[in-house]
Amino acid sequence: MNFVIVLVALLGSVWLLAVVEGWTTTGRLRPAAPLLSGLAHLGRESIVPRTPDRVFFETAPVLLLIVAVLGAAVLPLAPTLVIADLATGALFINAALAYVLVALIMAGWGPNGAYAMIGGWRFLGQLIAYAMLIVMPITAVAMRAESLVTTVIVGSQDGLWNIVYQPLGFVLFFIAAMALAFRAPFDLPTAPGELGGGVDAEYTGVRLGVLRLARLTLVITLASATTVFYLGGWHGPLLPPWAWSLIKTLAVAVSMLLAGRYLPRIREADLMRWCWTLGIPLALLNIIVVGLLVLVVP
Amino acid sequence: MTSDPTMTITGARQRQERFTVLQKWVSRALAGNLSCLIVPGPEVALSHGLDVTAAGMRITATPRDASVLLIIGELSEKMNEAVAVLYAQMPRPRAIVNLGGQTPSTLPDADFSAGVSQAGLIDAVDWLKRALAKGAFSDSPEDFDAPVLHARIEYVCPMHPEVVQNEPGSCPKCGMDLVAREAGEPAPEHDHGHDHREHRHHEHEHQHHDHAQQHEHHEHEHHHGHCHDHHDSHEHDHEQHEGHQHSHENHHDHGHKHQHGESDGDAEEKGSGHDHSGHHHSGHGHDSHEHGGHDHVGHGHSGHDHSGHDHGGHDHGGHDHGGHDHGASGFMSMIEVTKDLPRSADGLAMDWMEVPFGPVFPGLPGGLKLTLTLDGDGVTEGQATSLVGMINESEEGKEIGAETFIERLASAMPLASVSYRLLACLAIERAAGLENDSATDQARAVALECERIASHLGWLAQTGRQLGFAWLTDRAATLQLEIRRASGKRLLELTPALHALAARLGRTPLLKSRLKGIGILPSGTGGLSGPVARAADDAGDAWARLWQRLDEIITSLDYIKATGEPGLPVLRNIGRGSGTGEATVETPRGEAQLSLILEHGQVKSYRLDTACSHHIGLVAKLVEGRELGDALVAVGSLDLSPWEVIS
Amino acid sequence: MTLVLIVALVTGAILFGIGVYGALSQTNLVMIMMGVELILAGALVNLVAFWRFLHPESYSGQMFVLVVMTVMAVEMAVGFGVAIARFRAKGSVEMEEAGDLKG
Amino acid sequence: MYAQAFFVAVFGLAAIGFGVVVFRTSSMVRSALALLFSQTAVGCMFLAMQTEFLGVLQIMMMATEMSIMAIFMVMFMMDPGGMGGMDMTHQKRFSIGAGVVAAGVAIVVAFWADWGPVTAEAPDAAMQTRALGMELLGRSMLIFETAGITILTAMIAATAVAIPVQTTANIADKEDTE
Repeated sequence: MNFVIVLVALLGSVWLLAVVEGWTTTGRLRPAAPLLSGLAHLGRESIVPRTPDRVFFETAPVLLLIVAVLGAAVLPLAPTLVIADLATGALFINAALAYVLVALIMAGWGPNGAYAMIGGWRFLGQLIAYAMLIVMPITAVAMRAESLVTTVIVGSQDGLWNIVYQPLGFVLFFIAAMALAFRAPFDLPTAPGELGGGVDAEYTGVRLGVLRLARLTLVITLASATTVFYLGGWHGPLLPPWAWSLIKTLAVAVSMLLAGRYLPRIREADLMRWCWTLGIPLALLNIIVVGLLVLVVP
Repeated sequence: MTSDPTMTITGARQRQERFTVLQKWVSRALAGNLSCLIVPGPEVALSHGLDVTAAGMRITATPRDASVLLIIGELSEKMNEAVAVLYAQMPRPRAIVNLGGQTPSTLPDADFSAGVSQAGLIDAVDWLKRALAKGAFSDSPEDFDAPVLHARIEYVCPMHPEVVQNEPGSCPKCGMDLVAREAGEPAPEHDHGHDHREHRHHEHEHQHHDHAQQHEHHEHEHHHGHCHDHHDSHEHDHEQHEGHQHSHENHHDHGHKHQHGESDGDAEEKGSGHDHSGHHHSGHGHDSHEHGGHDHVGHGHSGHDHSGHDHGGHDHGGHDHGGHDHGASGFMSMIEVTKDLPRSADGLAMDWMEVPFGPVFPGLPGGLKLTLTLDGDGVTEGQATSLVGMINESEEGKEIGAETFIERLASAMPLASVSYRLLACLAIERAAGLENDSATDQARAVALECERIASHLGWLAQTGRQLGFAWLTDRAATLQLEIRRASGKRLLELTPALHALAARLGRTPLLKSRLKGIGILPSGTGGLSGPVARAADDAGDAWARLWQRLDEIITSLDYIKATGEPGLPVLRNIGRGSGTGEATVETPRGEAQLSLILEHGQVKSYRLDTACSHHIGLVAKLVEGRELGDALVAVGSLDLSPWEVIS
Repeated sequence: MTLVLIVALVTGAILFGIGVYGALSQTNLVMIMMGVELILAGALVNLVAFWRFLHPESYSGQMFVLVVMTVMAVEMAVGFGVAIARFRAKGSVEMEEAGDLKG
Repeated sequence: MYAQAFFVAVFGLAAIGFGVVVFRTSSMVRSALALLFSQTAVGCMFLAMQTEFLGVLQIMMMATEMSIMAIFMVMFMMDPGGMGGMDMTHQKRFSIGAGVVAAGVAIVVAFWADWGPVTAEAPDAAMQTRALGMELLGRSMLIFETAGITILTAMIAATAVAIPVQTTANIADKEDTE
C-alpha cells in the first residue's frame, strides 16, 4: 500500500517538476505539456546507432530509472509512509545513488559514440568526487540522530532542523545533490554546448523518454533526500505530514532547477578542484563540528 | 508551398497495420510539441529577426531530438551534404521547413517553404501542426537516401598509411593485405575490425538483401580479403597457442552481437517494415545514421576510433608482429603497438580520436566546422574550417550590376548584412568618385552601430548557448530582436535594459572562473582587429573579450544618442561612373576591406578582406592542449562568423 | 539451517575458483586484479556465512568482513597506482611483457 | 529457512554467472561491469543472510570501485571494445586446473566438515548495526584504525607512484611529439 502511495507521490512530483521546467523555459504554464511530450516520445521512432553495445544501450535508461526509485524507497513521506524503513536507510540511499554512475557509464559506452563516451567518463570523475560530499554530510546527520534509520533521522530534527543545526552540511549536500543529478550547472556529462548532448545524444524516441523521466525522478529523489536529512522531513504546522514532505521536496527540486538556469556551466577543472580541495575538507570540518555539538550540547 | 496539409511521405513514419486510436493521440501530441533544429544555426535565425520560440517551436541542440529541420536562407554545397546527414539522423516523423532559398539538392522537397519572415515561420508552424496531426503515420514511407550517405571504400595498408588503393591487394612495401576503410576516415586500423564485423554480418545474416549496387560490389571484395585473414589467424592459433577456441568464440560473439543489434535496429527503425525492401532501406538508414556521426553527433566512427585505435593496435599485432615478427608466441605486444603513438600531456600513450564539432553544433556558430583531436577530455590539436565562407570571384569579363552586387554581398553575410551593405556602397561610390555626404554618412554610421549592438547581443546569446546559461541566451536574444525592430528613439529606451544586462553578467557567479584565462592569444599575434584586438590590450582572454563587447554596446548606444536616427545604407546615384574604389568598414567582428573596379556602373572585379578570415587561423593555437570545454569557449570567444571567412 | 550454510559456502568456493582461474590465466594486470577481487568476494561470502550461522553473537566476524573490504579497496588503489606507473615506464601492463616481474 | 536458502542460492548463482562472464566476454567494459554485478549479487547474498549493513556497504562500495576498474580497463587494454577479438590469456590449462582444484577442495571441505550447531535466527538489523558500531569502536578499535591508516597510506602511496616522473626519457618523448 505504502509502495503505491509513495510511487504515486513520486510521479506526481515529477509531473509538477516537468511543468515548472516547461514554465521556466517557454514562459507558458501548460499542465498537459509533460504528458504530451511523453506521448510524443512514444510517437518518434527510436533509432539504434550502428554497432552499439546493445546490452548497455538498452539497460542504461531503465537502470537509471530503477536506481532513482530505489533511492526514494527509503525516504519517508510521513512517520509510517515509507516503502522500506531499513535499519541502514541512510547508507542504502548512498548505495542506490552510486549506481547512477553505473547507468551513465553504460549509457556512455553503449551507443558507441565519442560524445556519449566522453560524457560517461566525465561523470565517473564527477560522481566519485561528489559522492564524498553526499556520504560525509549524511554521516554528520546520522551522528546527530544516532541512527541510520531515515524515520529516526527525521524524528531527531523535531524542533531544530538540521539546516540550522549543521548549515555547512546542508550547503555541501545540496551542491553534491545537484552534481549527482547532473543538472545544470553541473551537467557536464550531457552538456549540449560541449558534447552535443553527451550521454543522451544517441537516444531517441521511447528510450529518450525513459531517460528524461529517470533524470527528473532522480532530481525528485535527491530533493526528497535533502528534505529528509536537512529540512525536517514531515515536520511542520497545520498541514498533514505528507503534505509538508511534498512541499519541501518540490521547493528543493525547483530551486535546483532554477539555479541551473541562472548559472553558466562549471569548468571541469574547477568542478574537480573545488570538490577535492575545498568541499571534502569542509565536509570533514562539518563532521567534527557536529560531533562536538552532539557531545557538548545536552 | 503545399496547400494540402498532409506530410510528404518521406518524413512520415512507418505506420502500424491500421491507424489506431493511440496513433491518433500520439499524432496530436507530436503536433503539440514541435522541436526544430535550425540550420545553419539559431544565431542566423536571430539575425534575420526570426523568433522561433514565439512561433511555437522548441529549439533543440541535436537532430536526435528534433522533429523539424528548419533551413534558413541559401546553403553552400558543403552545407547541403551536412544537412543531408543531419536529416538522416532525425527520428521520424520529421519535416523540412525552408525559409528563403530553395531546398538543398541532397534533401527531399521541403514540406513547407516560405520567405524569411516571422509571418512565414508562423504559417509554417500552423501547417506543421495540422500536417502532423493528420499524416504523422503513413503506410508507405520512402526511406531517405542520399549519395552523401554512401561510403566510398578504399584500401590502405595498416602499417603504411600512405599506401591507399581503390581495390584490395597487398601492400607494395610490406606485402601484407590491405584493409578496407571508408574514404575520409582518420584511423585506418579501426575500419578493419569494423568491416570485419560488417561483412561477416552481411555474409552470414543478410545475404538475401538487395543492397545498392556499389555496396554489393564492395562487400563482395571484402568477403575475400576477410575470409583470407581469418584463415590465417586460425592457423596461427592452431600451431602457436591454445587461444584458438577462445578467439573463435570471440568472433562468433561479435558476429552474433552485431547481427542482433543490426536486425533489431531495422525493426526499431522502420516500425513493421520486415519485407525485403524494408530491410534494404534500413540498410541505408544505418549508413546514414553512422555517417551522421561525422557531422553532428559524432558517433560511429569517432566512437570506433576510441576502441578502434587500440584494437587497430591489435591489427598491427595480429597481422604484423603476431604474424611475422615474433611468430613464436601469438601474443601481440602492446609496447610494439603503442610505441609509435604520440604521448599525451600526462605522458601516457593513449589512443586519440578525431571528433568533428559542427558544422551545426549547439556550442558553435553554424557553418563553422571544428575538428578536434581528443585525448580523453583534452584537446591535442584542432583546426577550424568554414563551410559557408564566400569566395573572392574576380575572374575577368564577368560584370555584376552595382545594386545586385550590394544585395549579393549583404545576403552573403547574414550575421552582419548592414555592415557589408555599407561597405559595398562606400566602395562603389568611391569608385564612382562621389563625394562623401555628411547626412547620409551619419545615418549609415548609426545603422552600423545598431548592427554592432545587435551582433554583440547575438554573440552573447551564442555564448549562453555554449555555456548552458539559459537566462543569458533568452535575454540577449530578446534584446537583439527588439533592437533589430527598434527605431532610434526606441533604442534609447532600451539603454537601461542593456546596462542592466552588463551589470547582471558582472554579478553572475562562475562566469568569471569560466572565462578568465581562457583563450589567451599567443603574444605578438598579428592580423587581429575588432573586439578581439581591442581586448588583446588588457588580459586578452575570453573574459576580457566579453567585457570589450559589453563596453562597445554601451559606447555605440552613446553614439546613437548623440547622433540620431539610423538609415539603412542605400546606394546613391552613381550614374555610369567608372574607376577603382576601396573602402574599409569596422564591422562588429573587425575591419573589413573591399576594393573593386567599376566600369559603367558595373562591378568588374572586387576583392574582399575580412577580420574573420584572419581570426579563424588562431583557432589551432587556442585549442591546443586545452580541456574540451575551455577549447570551445576559446573558439567561441573569437566570435567567428563563418560567412565572413573569405577563401 | 545447515543447508543455507552449505549453499553459501559452495558459492564462495566457486567464486574463489573462478577468481583463481582469472588471476592465473589473464595477461593484463587489470584483469588479474579482477581475479583477485573475485577471490576476495568468495572469502567474503564464507565469512558472512560463518558469522551468520555459527557465531552471530560475536561481531568479530563482521569486523573481519569490513577489514577484507578495506583490503579490497587497498588492493585497487595500489594496483592502479602500479598500473599507471608501469604503463608510463614500459608502455604496457601486459604480463607477457613484464619479463622483469617474472620470478 | 527454505526461502532463505532459495534467495541465497539465486543470488549465489547470479554472482557465479557474472563471475564467469568477467573472463568470457571480450569487451573490457562489459567484463568490468560483470564483475560489478557479481559483487552486487554477493552483497545481495549478505542481505539474504540478514547481514544488512555489510550487504548495503558491499553494494555501495563496489559500484564506484568497479566503475574505476572499467575506465582502467579501457585505458590499459589494447582491445577494450573487444572488436579485435584478441586473446588476452595464457597458461589456460594450468589456470583452469588450479581453479577447479581450489573450488573442489573448498567444496569438499564445506560438505565434509562438521559445522556443529547452526543458529536459526540472527539479531535484527538495527541491533546488528549498533553492535557492529560498538565492536568497531570498542574491542576492535585497533584493527579498525589500522585498516583506516592502511587505506590512507595506500591512497597516498598509489597517488605518489602514479604522478609522472620527469625523467629525461619522457621529456624527450614529449619533445618528439611536439
